[in-house]
Amino acid sequence: MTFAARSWQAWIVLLLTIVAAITLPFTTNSTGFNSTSAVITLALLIAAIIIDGLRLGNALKAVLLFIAAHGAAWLLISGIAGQEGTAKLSFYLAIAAAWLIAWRCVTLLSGLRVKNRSVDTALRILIPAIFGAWILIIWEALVRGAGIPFILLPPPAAIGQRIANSLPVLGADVRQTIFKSVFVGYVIGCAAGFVTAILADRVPFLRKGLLPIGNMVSALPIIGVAPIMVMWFGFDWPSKAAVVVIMTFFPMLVNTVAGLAASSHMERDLMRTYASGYWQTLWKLRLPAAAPFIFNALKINSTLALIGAIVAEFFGTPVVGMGFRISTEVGRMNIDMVWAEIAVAAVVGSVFYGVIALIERATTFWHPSIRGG
Amino acid sequence: ADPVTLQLKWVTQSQFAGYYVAKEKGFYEDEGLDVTIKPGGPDIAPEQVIAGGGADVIVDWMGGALAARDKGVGLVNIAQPFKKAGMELVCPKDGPIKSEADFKGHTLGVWFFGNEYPFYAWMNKLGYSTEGGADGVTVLKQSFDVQPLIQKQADCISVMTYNEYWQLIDAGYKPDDLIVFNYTAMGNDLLEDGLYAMEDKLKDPAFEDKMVRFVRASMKGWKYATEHPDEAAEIVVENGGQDENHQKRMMGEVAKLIDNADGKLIEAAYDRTAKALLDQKIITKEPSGAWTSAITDKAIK
Amino acid sequence: MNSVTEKIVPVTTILIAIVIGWYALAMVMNAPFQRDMNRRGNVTPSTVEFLESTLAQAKPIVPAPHQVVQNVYENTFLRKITSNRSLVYHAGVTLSSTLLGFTFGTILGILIAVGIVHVAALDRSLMPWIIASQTIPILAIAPMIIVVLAAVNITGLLPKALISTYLSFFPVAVGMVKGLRSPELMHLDLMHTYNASPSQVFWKLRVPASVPFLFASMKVAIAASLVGAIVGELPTGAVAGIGAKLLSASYFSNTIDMWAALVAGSVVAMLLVGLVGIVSRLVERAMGARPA
Amino acid sequence: MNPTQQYKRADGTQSAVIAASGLGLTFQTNDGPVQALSNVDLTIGKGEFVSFIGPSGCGKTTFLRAIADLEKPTAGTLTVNGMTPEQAREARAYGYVFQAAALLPWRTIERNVGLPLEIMGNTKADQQARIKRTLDMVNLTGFEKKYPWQLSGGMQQRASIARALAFDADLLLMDEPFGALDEIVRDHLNEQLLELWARTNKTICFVTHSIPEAVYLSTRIVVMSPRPGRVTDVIESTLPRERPLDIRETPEFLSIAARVRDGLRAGHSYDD
Amino acid sequence: MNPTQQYKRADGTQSAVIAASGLGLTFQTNDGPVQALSNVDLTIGKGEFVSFIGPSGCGKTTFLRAIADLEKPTAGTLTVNGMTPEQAREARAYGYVFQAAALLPWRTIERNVGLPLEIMGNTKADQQARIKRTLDMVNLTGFEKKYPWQLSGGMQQRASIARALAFDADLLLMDEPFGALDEIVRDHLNEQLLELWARTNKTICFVTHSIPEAVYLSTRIVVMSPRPGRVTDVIESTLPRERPLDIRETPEFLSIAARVRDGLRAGHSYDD
Ligand SMILES: Nc1ncnc2c1ncn2[C@@H]1O[C@H](COP(=O)(O)OP(=O)(O)OP(=O)(O)O)[C@@H](O)[C@H]1O
Ligand SMILES: Nc1ncnc2c1ncn2[C@@H]1O[C@H](COP(=O)(O)OP(=O)(O)OP(=O)(O)O)[C@@H](O)[C@H]1O
Ligand SMILES: Cc1ncc(C[n+]2csc(CCO)c2C)c(N)n1
Ligand SMILES: [Mg+2]
Ligand SMILES: [Mg+2]
Repeated sequence: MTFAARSWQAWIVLLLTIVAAITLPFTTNSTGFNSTSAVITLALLIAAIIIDGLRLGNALKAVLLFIAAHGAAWLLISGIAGQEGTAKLSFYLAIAAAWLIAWRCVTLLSGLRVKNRSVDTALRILIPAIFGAWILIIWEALVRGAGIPFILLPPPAAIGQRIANSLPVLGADVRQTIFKSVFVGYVIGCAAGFVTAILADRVPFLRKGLLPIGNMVSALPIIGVAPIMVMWFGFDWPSKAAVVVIMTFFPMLVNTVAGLAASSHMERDLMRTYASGYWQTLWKLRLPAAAPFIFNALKINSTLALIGAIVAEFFGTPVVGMGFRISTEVGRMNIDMVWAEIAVAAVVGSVFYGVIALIERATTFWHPSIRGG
Repeated sequence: ADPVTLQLKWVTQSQFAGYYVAKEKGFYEDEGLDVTIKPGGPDIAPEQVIAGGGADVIVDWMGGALAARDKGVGLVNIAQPFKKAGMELVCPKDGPIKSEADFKGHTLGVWFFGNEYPFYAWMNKLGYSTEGGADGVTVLKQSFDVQPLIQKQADCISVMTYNEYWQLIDAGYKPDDLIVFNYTAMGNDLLEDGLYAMEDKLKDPAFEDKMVRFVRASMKGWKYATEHPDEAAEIVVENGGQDENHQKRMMGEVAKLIDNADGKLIEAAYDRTAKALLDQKIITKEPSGAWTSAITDKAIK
Repeated sequence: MNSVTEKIVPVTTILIAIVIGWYALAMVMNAPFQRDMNRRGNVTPSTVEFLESTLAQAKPIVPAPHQVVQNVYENTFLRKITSNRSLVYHAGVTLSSTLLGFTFGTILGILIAVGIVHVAALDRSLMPWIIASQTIPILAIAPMIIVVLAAVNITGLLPKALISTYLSFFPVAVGMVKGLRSPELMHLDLMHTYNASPSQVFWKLRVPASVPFLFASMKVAIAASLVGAIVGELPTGAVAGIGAKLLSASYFSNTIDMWAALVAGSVVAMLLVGLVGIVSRLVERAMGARPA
Repeated sequence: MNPTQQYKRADGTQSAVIAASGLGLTFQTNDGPVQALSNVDLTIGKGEFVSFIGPSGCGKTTFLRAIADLEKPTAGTLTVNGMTPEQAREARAYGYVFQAAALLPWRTIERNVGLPLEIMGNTKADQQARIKRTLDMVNLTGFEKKYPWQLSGGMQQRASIARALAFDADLLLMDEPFGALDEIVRDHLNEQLLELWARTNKTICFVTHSIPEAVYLSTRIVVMSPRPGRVTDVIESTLPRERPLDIRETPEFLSIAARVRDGLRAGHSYDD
Repeated sequence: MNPTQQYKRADGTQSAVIAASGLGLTFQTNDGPVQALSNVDLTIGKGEFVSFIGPSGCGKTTFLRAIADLEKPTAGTLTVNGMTPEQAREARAYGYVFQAAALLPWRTIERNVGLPLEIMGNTKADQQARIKRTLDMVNLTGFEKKYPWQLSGGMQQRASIARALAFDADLLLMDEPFGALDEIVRDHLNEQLLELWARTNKTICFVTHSIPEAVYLSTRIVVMSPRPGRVTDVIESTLPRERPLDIRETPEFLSIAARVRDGLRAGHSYDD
């Protein structure tokens, strides 16, 4: 309950800000104290005081800290734009202080308990968003501050700009890689894994023979088959889809088989007492019970499929596709384009994952892991 | 000895025999240099490596080097061991393509990763769209091997005279079975393997001197390699090159591109390369200071 | 004893079926090229000769099983371990970066999980990004990681191990979050009634409860690690390792070598996963788990 | 003492619903064989209410499961309605209530109760009618649309009883159905069960740990003993069929309860 | 009727171990607030054995958990040994026995029993001595090295009681500790618990669903009723402290049991 125990961030922010103020200026070619650096240090100092010194509501505190942290970061980064590589110790200390303030802000937000559902949802999104924003801010600050060569690592702002300027190309690549290779491969791979699992379940001989092999194969470095698939299925999307099929097949097989065993003995005995047939038991008991496992495979596969398709494009493609673009633009030194594709891949992958997670929530609402929240 | 790190553009093979020979034969040592050779690979961009400080000097194709220069990496060509380009497009005789006029509506295999510029420059000159369709050509990003031709996935593929061409021969094609479009022979060649260093580092006389010694020893290595191709190939294999026979054959072909091993850049070829890149908007402005003869001049003295 | 034979019969039957299917596939897939060859060479073999020759090509599209087996045998048992052509050598290289990356990944994953379980702010902000991180195509950034690390003079084993780390921390983090949260409420209440400190709860309750989860995720993680090591070898100049072998074989369309490298990778994968399985069984036995 | 021979109905016309003779059932486990049932002779006639009582592990559940064709006896003979247990199961001769409710969490209460009807192919209208009737019988009207986890343990158990009643089998096998309930609810359900039994003339086999419950409900009480699982005593109830709750304080009730307790204690060892 | 005022010990010297007045506890749930305890007044003196009985959901567990500082009351005051529940917990004032055994599966029986001692920092030698003594007390000597799954349910429950006894707290909170056991084992453990209580003069709060158990064990029986959870009746036992098992067939016992049953029935609604 004591002042110090409540948050260690306040003290460090204070310390960092003071040292930053002493070691001003922020960059080698600006002079000592000026209005911008005054605003920044002041904002940081005030934030440090807000963190613990004032008795404010946590929500209000969080808002103030949010403004202070991001305002300071914005001023710092826009101050260094155009004079990359000139940052001094003071600059990094100030960024670190701003980051700690943001951290404290996130901690406060995480502690908020709100009844209103939509506010709660907003918080649920805001908290990770701040975290993600700070990954980008620190990246931007380091790259600009240290003047890291553009072709080694471009700053996020440049990547964002590239995304905005290249929407048609990115769109075409997404169409080729996601809507053709990934989608087709994912559907076929998951369906094949599922059907095989049912087959293996129905025919015990198959199960005994196939599962150990399936377990083994699912651990293999499957990307190794990408060049082989290009050899077999040609350079257009079918070969990429084939890689995706292979990558997604085994997780689905193994998970579905595990899921089919997930119903309890008692439940299966219950069905037996009704003299229920194989398919009735499958449909009414074992598949619903297997649903959480099947969704697990669908989620794993959503990220695997994307990676598989992109990797496969490294081994021969028509001149469109995310993997093609990544490998080609590295050669052309358009590293910002590479990162733009990576960002798109990450966003698409996360959305893909998120959609499946939402469907899972809706259909396996009864499972304790979801009921429990 | 002064340490020098050389980043190659591709995996260890006779394409880089001169450097391996110079190292193994002690030519570098004689110049007071301790040279580390880093092999490249399909995803290694030497320009990135040197920009990050991972190498002092790189072997690169001029297209890639000028593109990097355009992006703010001050690469300067300090020597040009390969006078001619080794790239060509080959088509099977029994296929649909007999001459440049037949390209329309067909699929052509090309390497990317900075190796596509000569091809696009050529198509540009021919006036063919590369977006596919009946009036243009369909471009296929070719894998590292000659499968696309064997599998008939492409009507023509890119090969290097010293490498993939022989893989086709190994696969049962006879030279008569193939129609060859050689970029050098067509006058469409862009400069291939050259040595590049960073502009700002070259301003340091000590570094410049190091590069002079490096180029001198390297060219001595190339000279030795072209004169003793079998021995050179063996050295390459010892350093990780695959398949001795293949390397020997490659050495023989590479020797034809080296010419007289003085490492001097031919200005006309440079101008042609720069213009082609500019035409395709791969670079945004006319490059200046992208090459220097200072090093080779001193090296040859 | 009985259960072993009960498994072996179906497994071998299916393996035999796979091999037969493989031979058939090899014949079908290799036939067109063989026909072209014959046409160009003006030979007209009998059907049997033709089929035989489809299984004996130097660079077939689908190598026949015996070609792969022979290659693996030669490059495993007939070469010096230090030789560049020895699969054992390449497997060893890959194995070392796999193990290093796996160790890092496991430690990192555990640390992240501990953070998520104990720090509310991390719990609510980290997870989406961890998932997003895994949707990034690793092969795309692997070369850049290698180059950037080389720029600061980190070369050799470590960059490859870091890529393995990147792939393997995820399953461990996810599994351990589940595991550290697996103690029942009643057990947590029990510790509360003893007024146990957070570290006592952690060591005496959360850690032991998470052990089965840890091993389950380590099995996934070590396989992911291997993939990472192989991917990491591709852009290092294809010098050594199973990935390098795979790549350099693919430059020259040496399909048989490629398949042999794949087989080597599979064997390493099985050994690693098997090893984790054995360790997990030993540990769980030592912790008094009921034998299955 | 041989319960089968000993047992003789007064009217003599009774046909045997369950007839076990020399019944044995041995499980093969890693630690060697476990004799869960040994030499059980028992005949249960139509309309009887038979309780099984005995210490943990004496084979009560195993015996019920053998009747339900969920375990295969390894010795002796067992018939259900004159058929083998398998035939009886396929003829849907019985309803089974497990110790745990075993409701499917993804189905609402009414769809859980309707599950056997769906499987047996009843018409939709008939399903609706039966679901309504049985849910009413166990006092769960109004909870049709709820999911199992939204109900208390006792309500879940009642839903599982409703499910077993829904298809109106003549034989009910109930394995500690009221174990998880508090005494008052238990009393209430005991009354209801007795009432149902009296009205429908079903045959009921009922496993319990509670002596008063066994005495209150049954026409006969089978006392079992473990290692190996066997029948040690069969006690005929002298109580009338009509049983108000306070019959449990009568001396007659207490004397039967004492007999059961003695029988139990005889076969009991404390370290279990 | 106010149980606190009503209750007055004969000797008058008794200090209160637990004192609740106006105690309320409301859970905030998605479906709105649930009043688990409302206006509970109760004082429990040193050396008492108090049973809590009532239908499911009436707040018995919640009351015990509030005493143990596992839930925070939302109204009224509650003291344990004159301290707040939190201070009492930090002073390790009580041992808690959960309904399920809650043994840690990766620890042997002796290490499970030793767990609180480890946490409280007793010396190794002292731990050994206490483990030996308490395991002996619950008749589990010889099973020290076994893991929980190698023991029957009853034995596990006894181990969990041993664990709560190991550190010799003066107050024992027991939440349906014998719910999962069969009648014979239960009788046996009831006897043993009474014997322990008589010997050590501990204060015991005991939740049960069984009326005979409550009557047999307690000096006082608190009857509770749900929605909202509250105390409806407090019944003082007139039975002597010395209680052989067959005291349960005496008229005095039966009359107390009947009183408890009436109290229970009054507050009972059947739909739970
Ligand atoms: N599937 C099985 N495999 C091996 N042994 C079993 C199996 N099922 C039961 N047993 C054993 O058979 C014996 C009888 O078990 P059963 O479940 O019939 O006892 P019960 O009388 O129902 O006991 P409880 O009152 O605890 O339910 C026990 O010793 C038990 O361990
Ligand atoms: N953590 C909780 N959150 C919300 N409601 C709760 C919680 N714990 C208990 N309740 C509610 O509080 C009421 C009292 O619960 P409690 O567990 O104390 O009952 P009980 O008397 O112990 O019942 P039982 O005999 O079934 O164990 C119930 O209505 C229950 O649903
Ligand atoms: C990704 C990628 N694909 C192809 C080439 C083409 N290439 C240029 S030089 C060379 C070696 C000579 O055979 C080869 C194959 C490349 N550099 N990178
Ligand atoms: Mg049982
Ligand atoms: Mg309770």
